[in-house]
Amino acid sequence: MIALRSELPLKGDTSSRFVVWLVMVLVFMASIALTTNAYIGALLFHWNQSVTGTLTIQIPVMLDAKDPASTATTERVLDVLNRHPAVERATAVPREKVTELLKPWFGAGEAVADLPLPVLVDVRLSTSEPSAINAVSNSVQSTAPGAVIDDHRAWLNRVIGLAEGLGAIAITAMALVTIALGLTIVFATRASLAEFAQVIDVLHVVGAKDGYIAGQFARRALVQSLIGGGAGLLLYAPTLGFIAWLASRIEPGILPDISFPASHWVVLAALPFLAGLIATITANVTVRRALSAKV
Amino acid sequence: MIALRSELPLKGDTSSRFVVWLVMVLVFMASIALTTNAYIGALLFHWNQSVTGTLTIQIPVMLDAKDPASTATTERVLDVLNRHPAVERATAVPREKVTELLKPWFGAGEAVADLPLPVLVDVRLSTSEPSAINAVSNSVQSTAPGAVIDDHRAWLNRVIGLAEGLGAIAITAMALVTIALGLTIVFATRASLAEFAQVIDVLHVVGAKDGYIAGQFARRALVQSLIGGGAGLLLYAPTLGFIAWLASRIEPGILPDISFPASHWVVLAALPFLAGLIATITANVTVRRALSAKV
Amino acid sequence: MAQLRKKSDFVGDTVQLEDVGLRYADGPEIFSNVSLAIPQSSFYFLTGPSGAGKTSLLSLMYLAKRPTRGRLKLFGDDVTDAKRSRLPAIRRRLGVVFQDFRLLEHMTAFDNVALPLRIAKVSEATVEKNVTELLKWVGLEEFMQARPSVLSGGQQQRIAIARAVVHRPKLILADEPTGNVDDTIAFRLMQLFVELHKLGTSVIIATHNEHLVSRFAFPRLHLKAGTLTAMPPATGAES
Amino acid sequence: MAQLRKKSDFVGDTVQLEDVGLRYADGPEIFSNVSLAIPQSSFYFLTGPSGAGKTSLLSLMYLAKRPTRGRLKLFGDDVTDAKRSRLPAIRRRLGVVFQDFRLLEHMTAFDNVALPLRIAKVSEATVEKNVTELLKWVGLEEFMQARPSVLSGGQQQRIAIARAVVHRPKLILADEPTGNVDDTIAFRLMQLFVELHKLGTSVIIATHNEHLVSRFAFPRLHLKAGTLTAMPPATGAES
Ligand SMILES: Nc1ncnc2c1ncn2[C@@H]1O[C@H](COP(=O)(O)OP(=O)(O)OP(=O)(O)O)[C@@H](O)[C@H]1O
Ligand SMILES: Nc1ncnc2c1ncn2[C@@H]1O[C@H](COP(=O)(O)OP(=O)(O)OP(=O)(O)O)[C@@H](O)[C@H]1O
Ligand SMILES: [Mg+2]
Ligand SMILES: [Mg+2]
Repeated sequence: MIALRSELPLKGDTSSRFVVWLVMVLVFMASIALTTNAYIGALLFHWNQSVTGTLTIQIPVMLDAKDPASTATTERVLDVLNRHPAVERATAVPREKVTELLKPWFGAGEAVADLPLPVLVDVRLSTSEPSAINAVSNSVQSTAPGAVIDDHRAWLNRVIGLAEGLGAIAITAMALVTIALGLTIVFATRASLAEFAQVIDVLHVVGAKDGYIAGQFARRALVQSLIGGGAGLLLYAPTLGFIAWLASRIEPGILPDISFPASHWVVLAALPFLAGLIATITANVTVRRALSAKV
Repeated sequence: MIALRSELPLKGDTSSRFVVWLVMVLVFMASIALTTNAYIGALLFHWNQSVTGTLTIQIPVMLDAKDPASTATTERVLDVLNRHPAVERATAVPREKVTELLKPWFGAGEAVADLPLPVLVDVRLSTSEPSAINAVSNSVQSTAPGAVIDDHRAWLNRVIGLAEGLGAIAITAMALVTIALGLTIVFATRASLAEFAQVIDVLHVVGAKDGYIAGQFARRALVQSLIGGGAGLLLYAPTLGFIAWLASRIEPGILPDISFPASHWVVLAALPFLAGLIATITANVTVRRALSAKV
Repeated sequence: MAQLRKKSDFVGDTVQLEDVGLRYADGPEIFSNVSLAIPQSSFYFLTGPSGAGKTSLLSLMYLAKRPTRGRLKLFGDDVTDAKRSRLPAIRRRLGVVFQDFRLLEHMTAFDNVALPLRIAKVSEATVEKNVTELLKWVGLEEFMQARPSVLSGGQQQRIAIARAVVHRPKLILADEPTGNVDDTIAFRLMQLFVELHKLGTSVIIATHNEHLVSRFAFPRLHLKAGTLTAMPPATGAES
Repeated sequence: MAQLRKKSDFVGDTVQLEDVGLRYADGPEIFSNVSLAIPQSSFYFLTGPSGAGKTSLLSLMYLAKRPTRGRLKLFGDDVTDAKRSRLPAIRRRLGVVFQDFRLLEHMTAFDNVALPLRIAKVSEATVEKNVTELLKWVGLEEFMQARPSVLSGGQQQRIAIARAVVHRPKLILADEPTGNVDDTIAFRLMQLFVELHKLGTSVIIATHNEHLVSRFAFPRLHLKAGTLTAMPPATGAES
């Protein structure tokens, strides 16, 4: 009962609102940063996933579709691939699909129908190890020299670089937020110490111990951080919704719909408590330091 | 001299630091939002610029390069185009360049050398009006039926949609920042009013007018906003540099190097003063309201 | 400082209360039906037990509160319902010593005392001269640049008195102005009030100090149980 | 509340100063070579002109400052260089009335008075009983739930005194405890101190009130120009 009674006013002074506001902003920023990071991670995983373990092989034979030699080369390559241990499945891309892919270049006219087209083979690997890709590549090359093998990684690597950069910014933001939170609490606690100098004097004179006074400040900081942190999350929810709505309205499908793992939400929900923890410890240390300079 | 003397302490109280900090954060966010918006605007302009007024025409003739019929059609189309009032210049894309474009599909082998390729014509228009594009399109169609005309706008429109969405977010952020600034000042001024209740009482009793007291608070708010705003800009500069560095490191050339117009920097430099103006007016109104409830 | 006194040609009562009552929020009335006329150049003690309402009565006169009932006139002006914008001019003709001093902590002793002059836009040279002189009189010339918090209780009280009289007000309202000083200083401070009184200022001093009241031959207003009674000067006291 | 007094079996002086000097920051010494022994269950007045250092001397005794010179013992313990962690226990045996009251503005009168008991973790039932009783004694039972700011000066002073004595301290240090109350209440408050003194508490009262000093037959410590002089009780006064 006595432990819960506060000798410091929690409301009504400026520094307490200051902490509540700043923690709100900080938790808000942290949650946005976390989500950005998680989204980028998920996006990379998604892209990787849709690309990893697939190859496209282009057999450089400019032969007529009905030409048996062309068919023979294709058959041979398919045979080699399908017997390869690292390959799950290899299929020739149907001529119609290749025609489709070339339409931007040749139009849809009958001209294409008679055109000798390259043969494309889609390969799904059973593994994504680079060594397996090399092995497959080698055996295709020896069967059909000059075959072009595309593991789709060139463009992906560029995008991954960009996304990882954004992720780094998000992580940096998180680190800055943590530091800012600590500084805020130190600074607000010092301000409170000044603001409550007389209250502290009186508590001292009536025999309160440093731990007791520090505890009062720490509890205040805890409550303020929890309130501020909760408010930050409350602010975060509609913001996320708004951004998702904007994104969906602008370009449906350009960004895949990603559902975050439960752990993400757990971490988000833990943010106010994390802020509370940081606040409690910081306030305690700050007050004890300041008090130890007194008589 | 007397007008510059402050009867309120500027430093040392919590609400003043609160304002300085929050204005810093707000100006920082506003400057980031402004820059994002300006960058997106410039990007759109850049893209539009590089695309507007150009067409690519694909003539669907699958004829050998040395075939005179093919050459004739091409000549005819070029002739029609170059005499068209809306066309500045029309040139056939050299065969080497078309070969280059097709390399992903046919490889660099000698197979391509003998391939019958479509003829591409690059057209630079002297205007970007849709009606002109239609007129050009019609005359090309009548000369070479089945020609495919690409004004490059399909993909651009999608990207523009996305970028405009981001711009809307930036603008929303700006609006929120302005509102937040106003609220902050109202709130901090009220806190100060409480904090300085006794100072205000004394000023009242010695005959200070409301305008005088409000002026003191307004000046405080002004100075605090200028300090906070300046700090926000100081924070903004290295952040912009850091983001630019990250972007350049990750993917040089994916985002064009854009230099902002001088007006952008002027607006940014004006932010602290804008914040100061908002702060001054808000503080003045808040204090006068509060005081008018007194005797 | 002639400009501060240019209305000194007015004749009549400095303070006039007619059937005044005061209550805080929804509490009971602190006092009721108080009628009172303080003539120009008069000197009164205001006495009464702790909690009787002395400070509250003074706060009506320095316009920090409005009476909840009755009428109040200051310098002949009815200020009961006066517009706020009219009050600063009237307040500048008052000098108030608060029971709890109310010094401004972020200013030096000098600046605290200079405050009423600076608010009235008196020239800085005059401020310098008058404030220094007055601080010497109250025995604090050494402490001109000290912040109130480093001063002793009695020193703070003297700063508060100096601030109340520095602009030669027409009416001085002092609430327990000698509660924290010894008799020698108390007498010196009383002399200051008496001097000003002789120059034409009206003075009302709320005090618990019977010794003080009995030493000076000034009439007394006694506030008790919500009623104000006028009492004659103590006999045999100096004036 | 026996647990609060369990060290009461100690014998010797309550306060002992040996050649004590004090200066603020780099200012001059407020006083020097002050030697003094306050025996158990004694009662002293501390007098001297405003600014002599009475409040400063008391602040040494309630451990808000350390002497810059000399040695200080409280309840037989040398606290001159005592570790901070030892001080709270000693402070809980003190009761202090500040010259400027220092009531906690965000608490009711009741909670202000209850503070020393709650810090000492006394049961809430005892707190309730003792605080109520004491507030009745000082005549403020109606104001238990009031905030200090709505109380009159004298009412605040009585709250400050109640807070200083509620935990039955071994040593009471009161700084001008009757500066804002009339003689009737002042006498009643003095009676409270005298009662506690008779129960074994040592009391030191800093005051300017010559009337008070001459009315009670207690010895006086006079501080002037940095020197402390012990003076005998006023003759013919009650005790
Ligand atoms: N702001 C306030 N709100 C509510 N009640 C108040 C307020 N100020 C004073 N009171 C009450 O009004 C009564 C008179 O207070 P006032 O300060 O005028 O007394 P006083 O005669 O000056 O007493 P003292 O001699 O102790 O200073 C007291 O009971 C007090 O509690
Ligand atoms: N915190 C401080 N810093 C510097 N000087 C101080 C401080 N507190 C007090 N002093 C100075 O020390 C001297 C003694 O002050 P103190 O308050 O002890 O006097 P006092 O005897 O209690 O006076 P009073 O009767 O007026 O209350 C004064 O000159 C004062 O200015
Ligand atoms: Mg009073
Ligand atoms: Mg003192």
